[in-house]
Amino acid sequence: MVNSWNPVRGGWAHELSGPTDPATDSGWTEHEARRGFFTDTSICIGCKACEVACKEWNRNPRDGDLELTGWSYDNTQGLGASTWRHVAFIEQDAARVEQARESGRRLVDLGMPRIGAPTADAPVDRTPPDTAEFRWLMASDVCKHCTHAGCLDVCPTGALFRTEFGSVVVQPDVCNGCGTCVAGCPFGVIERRSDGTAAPTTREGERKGEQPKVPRRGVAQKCTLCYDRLVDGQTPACAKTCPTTSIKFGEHAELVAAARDRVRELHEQGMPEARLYGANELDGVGGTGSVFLLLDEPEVYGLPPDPRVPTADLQVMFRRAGFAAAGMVAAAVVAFVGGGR
Amino acid sequence: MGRLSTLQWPVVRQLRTGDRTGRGVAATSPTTRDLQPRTTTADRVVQSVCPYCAVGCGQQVYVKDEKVVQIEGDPDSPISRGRLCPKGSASEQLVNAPGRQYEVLYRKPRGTQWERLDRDSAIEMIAQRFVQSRRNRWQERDDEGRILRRTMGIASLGGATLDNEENYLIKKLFTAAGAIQIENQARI
Amino acid sequence: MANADCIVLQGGNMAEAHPVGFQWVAEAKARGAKVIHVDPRFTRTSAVADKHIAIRVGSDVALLGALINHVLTHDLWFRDYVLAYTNAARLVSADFRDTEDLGGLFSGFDPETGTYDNTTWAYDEGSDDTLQDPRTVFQILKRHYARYTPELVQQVCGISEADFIYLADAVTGNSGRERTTCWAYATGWTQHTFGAQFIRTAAVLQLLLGNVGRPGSGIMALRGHASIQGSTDIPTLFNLFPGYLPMPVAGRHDTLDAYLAAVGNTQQKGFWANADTYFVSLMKAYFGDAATAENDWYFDRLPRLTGPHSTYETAMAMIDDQVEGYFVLGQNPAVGSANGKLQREAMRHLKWLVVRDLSLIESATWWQDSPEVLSGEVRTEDIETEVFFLPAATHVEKAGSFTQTQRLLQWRHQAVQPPGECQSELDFFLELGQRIRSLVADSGDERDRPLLDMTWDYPDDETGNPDPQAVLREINGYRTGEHGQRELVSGFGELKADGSTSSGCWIYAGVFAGDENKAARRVPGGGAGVSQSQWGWAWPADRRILYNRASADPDGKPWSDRKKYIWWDEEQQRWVGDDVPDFPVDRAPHSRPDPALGGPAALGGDDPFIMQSDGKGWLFAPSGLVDGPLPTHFEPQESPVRNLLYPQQQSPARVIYPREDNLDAPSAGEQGADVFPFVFTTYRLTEHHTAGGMSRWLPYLSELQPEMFCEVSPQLAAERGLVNEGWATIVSPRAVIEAKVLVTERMTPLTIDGRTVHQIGLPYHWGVGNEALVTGDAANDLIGVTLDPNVLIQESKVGSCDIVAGRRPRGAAAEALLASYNERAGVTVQTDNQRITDPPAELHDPAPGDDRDQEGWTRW
Amino acid sequence: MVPEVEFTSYYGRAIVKPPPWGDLIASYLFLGGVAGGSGLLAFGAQLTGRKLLCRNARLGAIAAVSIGGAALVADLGRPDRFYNMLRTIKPTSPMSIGSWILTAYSGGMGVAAVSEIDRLTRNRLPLGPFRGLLSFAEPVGGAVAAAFGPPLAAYTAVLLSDTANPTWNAAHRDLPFVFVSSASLAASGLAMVTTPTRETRPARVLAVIGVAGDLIGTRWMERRMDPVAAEPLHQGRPGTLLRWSERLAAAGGFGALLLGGHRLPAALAGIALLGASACTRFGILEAGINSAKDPRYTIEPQRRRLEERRAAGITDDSITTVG
Repeated sequence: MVNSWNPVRGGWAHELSGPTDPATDSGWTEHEARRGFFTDTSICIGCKACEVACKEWNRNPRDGDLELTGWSYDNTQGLGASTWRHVAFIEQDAARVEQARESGRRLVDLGMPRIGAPTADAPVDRTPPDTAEFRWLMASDVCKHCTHAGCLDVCPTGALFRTEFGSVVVQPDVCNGCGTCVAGCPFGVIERRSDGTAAPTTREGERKGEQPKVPRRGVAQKCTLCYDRLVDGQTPACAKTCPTTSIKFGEHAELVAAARDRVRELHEQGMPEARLYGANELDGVGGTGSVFLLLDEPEVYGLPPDPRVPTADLQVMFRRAGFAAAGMVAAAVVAFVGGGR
Repeated sequence: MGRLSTLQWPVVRQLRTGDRTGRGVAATSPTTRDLQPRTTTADRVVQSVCPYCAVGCGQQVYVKDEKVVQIEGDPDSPISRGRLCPKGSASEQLVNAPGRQYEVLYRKPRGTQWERLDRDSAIEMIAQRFVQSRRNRWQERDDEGRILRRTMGIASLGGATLDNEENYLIKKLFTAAGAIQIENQARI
Repeated sequence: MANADCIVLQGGNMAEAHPVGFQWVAEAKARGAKVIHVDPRFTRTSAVADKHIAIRVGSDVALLGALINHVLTHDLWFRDYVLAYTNAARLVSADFRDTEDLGGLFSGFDPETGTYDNTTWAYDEGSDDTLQDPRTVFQILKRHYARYTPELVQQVCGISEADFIYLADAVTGNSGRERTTCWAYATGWTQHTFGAQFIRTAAVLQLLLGNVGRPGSGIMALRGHASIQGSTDIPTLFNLFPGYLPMPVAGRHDTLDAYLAAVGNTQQKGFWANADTYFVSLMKAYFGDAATAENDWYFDRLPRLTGPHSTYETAMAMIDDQVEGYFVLGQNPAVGSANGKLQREAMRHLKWLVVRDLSLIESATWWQDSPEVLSGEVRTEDIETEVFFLPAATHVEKAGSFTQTQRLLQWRHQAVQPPGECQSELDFFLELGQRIRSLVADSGDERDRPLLDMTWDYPDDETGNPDPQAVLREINGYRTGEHGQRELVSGFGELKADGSTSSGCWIYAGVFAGDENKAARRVPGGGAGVSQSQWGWAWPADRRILYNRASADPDGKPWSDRKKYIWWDEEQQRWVGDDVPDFPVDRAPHSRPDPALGGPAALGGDDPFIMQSDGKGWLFAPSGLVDGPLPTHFEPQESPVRNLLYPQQQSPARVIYPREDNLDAPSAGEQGADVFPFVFTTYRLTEHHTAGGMSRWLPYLSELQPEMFCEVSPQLAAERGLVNEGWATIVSPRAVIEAKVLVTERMTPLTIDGRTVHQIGLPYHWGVGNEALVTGDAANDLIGVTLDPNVLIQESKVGSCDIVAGRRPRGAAAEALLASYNERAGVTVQTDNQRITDPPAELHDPAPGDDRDQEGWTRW
Repeated sequence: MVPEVEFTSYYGRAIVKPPPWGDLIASYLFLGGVAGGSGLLAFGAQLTGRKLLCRNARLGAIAAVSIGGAALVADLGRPDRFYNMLRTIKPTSPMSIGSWILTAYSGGMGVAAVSEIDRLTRNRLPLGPFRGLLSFAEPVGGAVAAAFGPPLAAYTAVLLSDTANPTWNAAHRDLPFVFVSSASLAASGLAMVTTPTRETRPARVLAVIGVAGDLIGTRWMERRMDPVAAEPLHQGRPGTLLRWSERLAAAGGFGALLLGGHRLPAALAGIALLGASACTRFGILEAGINSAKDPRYTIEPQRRRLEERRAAGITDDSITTVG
């Protein structure tokens, strides 16, 4: 059941899927180089400074109900309306580590494309490394700022827009909280903010540990790639604070090149499990603005293994809807014309 | 709302700009177009040092209308190069913490509740108790007649989160008072 | 650290406790340095290290001792460095007896007082550069560690031989002329009954490998509070004056001469010989004109110590109603100090308590909501203590300097005014001092003289707050200029003992040289130089690496090009390089001044350790440590394992407090040891700060680690029916607490001496109360008070406990549970508090030729 | 419930998020369908002179679209900003297109309905000079509503499918047919309830066609979906709802076909049809919500299609790459 994968080119098809320059597609005739993140999870120390710095800058409310989740050191669980950076913690035994390595070797064997300068002469050293008895993966997740962003495409109000930096941003003053974007995101990033999780801790007769009033309640919220900092040439808060440079910010093209170098380096160090996520412009979302270096399959980190922007099939859907509507008219005609009195 | 003229209606902007699908330029709101970071609009930036651990990361404190609006790492610091850990990153919240206490409180002996006390009275009361307890527990000499010249009536704990200048004054005052029982986190 | 070729992180969890400092480790690793983490737990540091080696908590001396033995027996030590810069060749008194001879004791131990007389540890005249004489430090060292073998490490620490060899190869392979290895530790080493010896063991190893005073070398202490270094330099500590001058002790320092002779006699080498100038200048700073030559610079009026007056002694004195008033300044002893129950009981005995903090911490509210009040053990209405809570200013609401972990002073500028009634400690204590002075102004009481004599006149700055720079100037010190005017001194070399200079802390002299606040220097990146010296100011004299003379060989040339740092420039006849030389700048490499000169003038051209009395690095410490000249493996106060090396179980000189409110679990071999079969260790998380005063009130940090938990291995979980996310009750002889459970393979059961030892991890950030955003039982309640005799730090890194599934009982039932445990274990105040474990096997001096094995105590 | 299958996830946490849509949106889907179908019926009646059917369909339509629109606004996070729905015309956003469709439809139907009400109240509506205009506008309004009725019924299918929701998206080819069928049978059902049988024969025919389309369309849709993604349609409350939808549709369809000439049975059949449509909308909406709560529905179909492409030699389009 293979999908009709490569959409027909031409017209505005490139604006729905496949390689493109998203800022140009959105009417930015002159625009900045596309910016993004490269999150190298192999050097993440799981300190969560990114989570805090993000909340500080964006004044996002505290999340969750202040209970231990039992998910290793992860107590924020995932990206959402108020948590725009999230650090995942995964504990793996030797068997899982070997599986991850095996899946990495398989990727190499598949002859995955190496876009860019061919380095075919330097074969990857794939001498089997010592399998660690145990490892603890940490990875800071964030909005992918897709080349083809489902959330942005389906937004009816124009609250979500493509910036001159190629990023995808919600305008909280415009959004009316319809929630369509939540369903539109293949990565489960964007969410409508409710006040449920930001409730103050109250005690008899007094309010303690109260938070500032929940800002931007009822509207969709997600990472803005710190658009409000970018316009003044500043670095996003998470990347600026990251102690080990696991989160890198910069021009997308340069980051992707650096990411490829890093994977090569790790392979040479005997870590075949290293792989990139989002660096392929031919993938289902046209590549992502936020690129990740992972050490296992994406779903291990809570990332979809083969995301596809829903609007890639928009033409099919509208066509089918058109047929259906026409069928409805036809049925009505039959009912009245053929029905007699 | 003056700019809500028909020409600014995004549908019209979709036609006027190249943004046919309304996903970029045409969709921006006036607020978005005027966006400026509060690090830029701050009245001043003050260089500081993170108050948590002993690495001593540099901080930049952004002040607007005499309120701290943002604290970030200081990229100039050769120690931290602009980076902060989660605690350092939360420094602004430490300063503007929802549970922070701004008033002097007093609990009298056997009291079940806090009471308000103005600061001057509180310090005067503490000074009186200091003097009294110092005398009550004064030790001039030990059993063998050696000079002690100290009081065992007053103790202090703390200092590792304080400034050198503050620790200096505390130690000086306590030494002059003969109060030797003074300790801090270095030993905990 | 970034220059190291191999970094061993041991007794610390750098990535979690110092994430931003860890960037330098990450950078070194990216450049190819090997990073090894030795720790009981697999932590976030282990996750990004090249290798994690799980070790039984508290057994580090055995591991490091075995590395020393490995280096010595395989001839891997750095001969040129060791010969030139250490005391390896010195002869030690013929009367010296090693722990090998006395079953775990050194010569000079008095079982009655639990202290050593160190006269037999002293040097003899002479030295042997061939290192063959059995009385040389080198040979003593060899003998001392001969039984510290890889097999022993496996038995004691639970580290496999393969892992030991990996570590040994990594360290020795990255030491020598071309390469350096760096060690970093934190409270995993200090919080033990012989914690100072943990650090000493690493120092001995690093000296043998030539890893001191050179780029990418050394032993780095990673400290936990913004100015914990500063609060030791300018101490809020009972036993020290600023600049590590000791407080006078009755009986030992009854006269100024006796005091100065003890601190540093003018005959010895190095900078301590000038202690008189430091002390007199301090007294001039404290008491101004009232300190005169006639009154011995005020020495006679200073208070005297009569023993340890540490925070734990003080708490016990409070329980005995000896202490009336207590200031708690930015600390939270109700949660953060060992044996929390004892701490809270102590506060209940106070007449008055002043808590200065940002929010209503547990140490301020215990009379309302402490575990004892909640359980009904005590009633709020019965507590007599008067409590003052005064809101403090945050770091941005006051100016001042912090001294960070590498001795760097950094100035904080004030950003805003303190809100409401908040005020800085400077403001508060200045005002308190003024009020105290006016209360006693007319008393005519001689005892009040020092309060009135001290200089206490500080101007306000432009913000209307007391000017901290005025205080820093006083700390820096003044001299009397040519025309009688006061001038700031530019370094401690200018200090004099004749009363013409003052300095509030001699090691900080120079921070305000030329009326420039050098702590406030902020040239981006610290300037162009390698030492980044244009950022802040490092004591002493702005040196960034201590003892950096050792970065050059005895001839003054760099050991290698790669590790070049400070070297002798023949043309200029000066030490030059990337840092301020930590050495007399014009002392030629081979100069041999007359030792009789004393002080810095007596330092030879190859005496890099300028603060030591002989200018050398000490492999063997003839003085300075009260519990032995050589680090020796002992078991912690409480341990389910016997000491496999010596009959002596615990460090004999540890400070013990046999009290009903400070009971210990029976150690291995004693009746009832199986009642508390597990080892627990306590630690911090990245997301919180110590006792939580600065983190549990913050929503952004609280949500990241919202609840108290314990970490257990899947094996222990299975054994005790613990489930992930469920509850567990943990019992020690001091307390019973509850915590959520994290079952994780990061905790590994270790095989020690043929049996499984389970370790339980407990973060200690939470406390019981109503005010914080997140609360929970305090791990510190489980910990007993037993101290290291050198530094009086408690052993909070290790203890014995039991763990069972489910929540703890409430109210009186909790006390009953505790009592039943202690009864079953037969715990008494004597448990673990015997000085000598096995008197017949220790104490007596075996005649030469005795077969030790027949003594029956070499157990392995 | 979901059988245990070997797959990896992050502590069982879902990957995609369900939209914050509940019963209000399901009601809108249902009412929008009723309105869309009624627009057609009213226009047919308008053209064929079935005055009662025309009036009742128009009034039913305006009621449905008003309540549905209100539900839509009430479900917004910021209802005060509902007007921003007309801020842009975004061809990529079914919600945007749908908003314009809804607006156009409501305008047309509004005019037509006002005329009906004015007639019912014997010209008592305060229309003033506009009453004259209304006689011209009424037929045009009816035509406009009819033109936008089918799109109104169909676009909601695209709205659901054009998402990353595993179940809705997997149904993207065929859901429009199910929705227009459901709309047709529901509108017909309403007419059978409100209107005497003498004028409802076209409605009954349309109902039968709608039922056929609904039953066949649903089965066809499920057959073309990824089997895992289709699972939520059969499980739990949505499974029950959709089973009842089938039963009610069949019953209503037979009722319309066999007993549609009798007032009471026809009305009962109409109620069954309305119920069937409501069950369809609530069931499909809820099934999709459920599919977003379990990572399995996201991961397994994606893994499968990725492996299939790789097996087919297509290796250049994966989001995971080695360089």
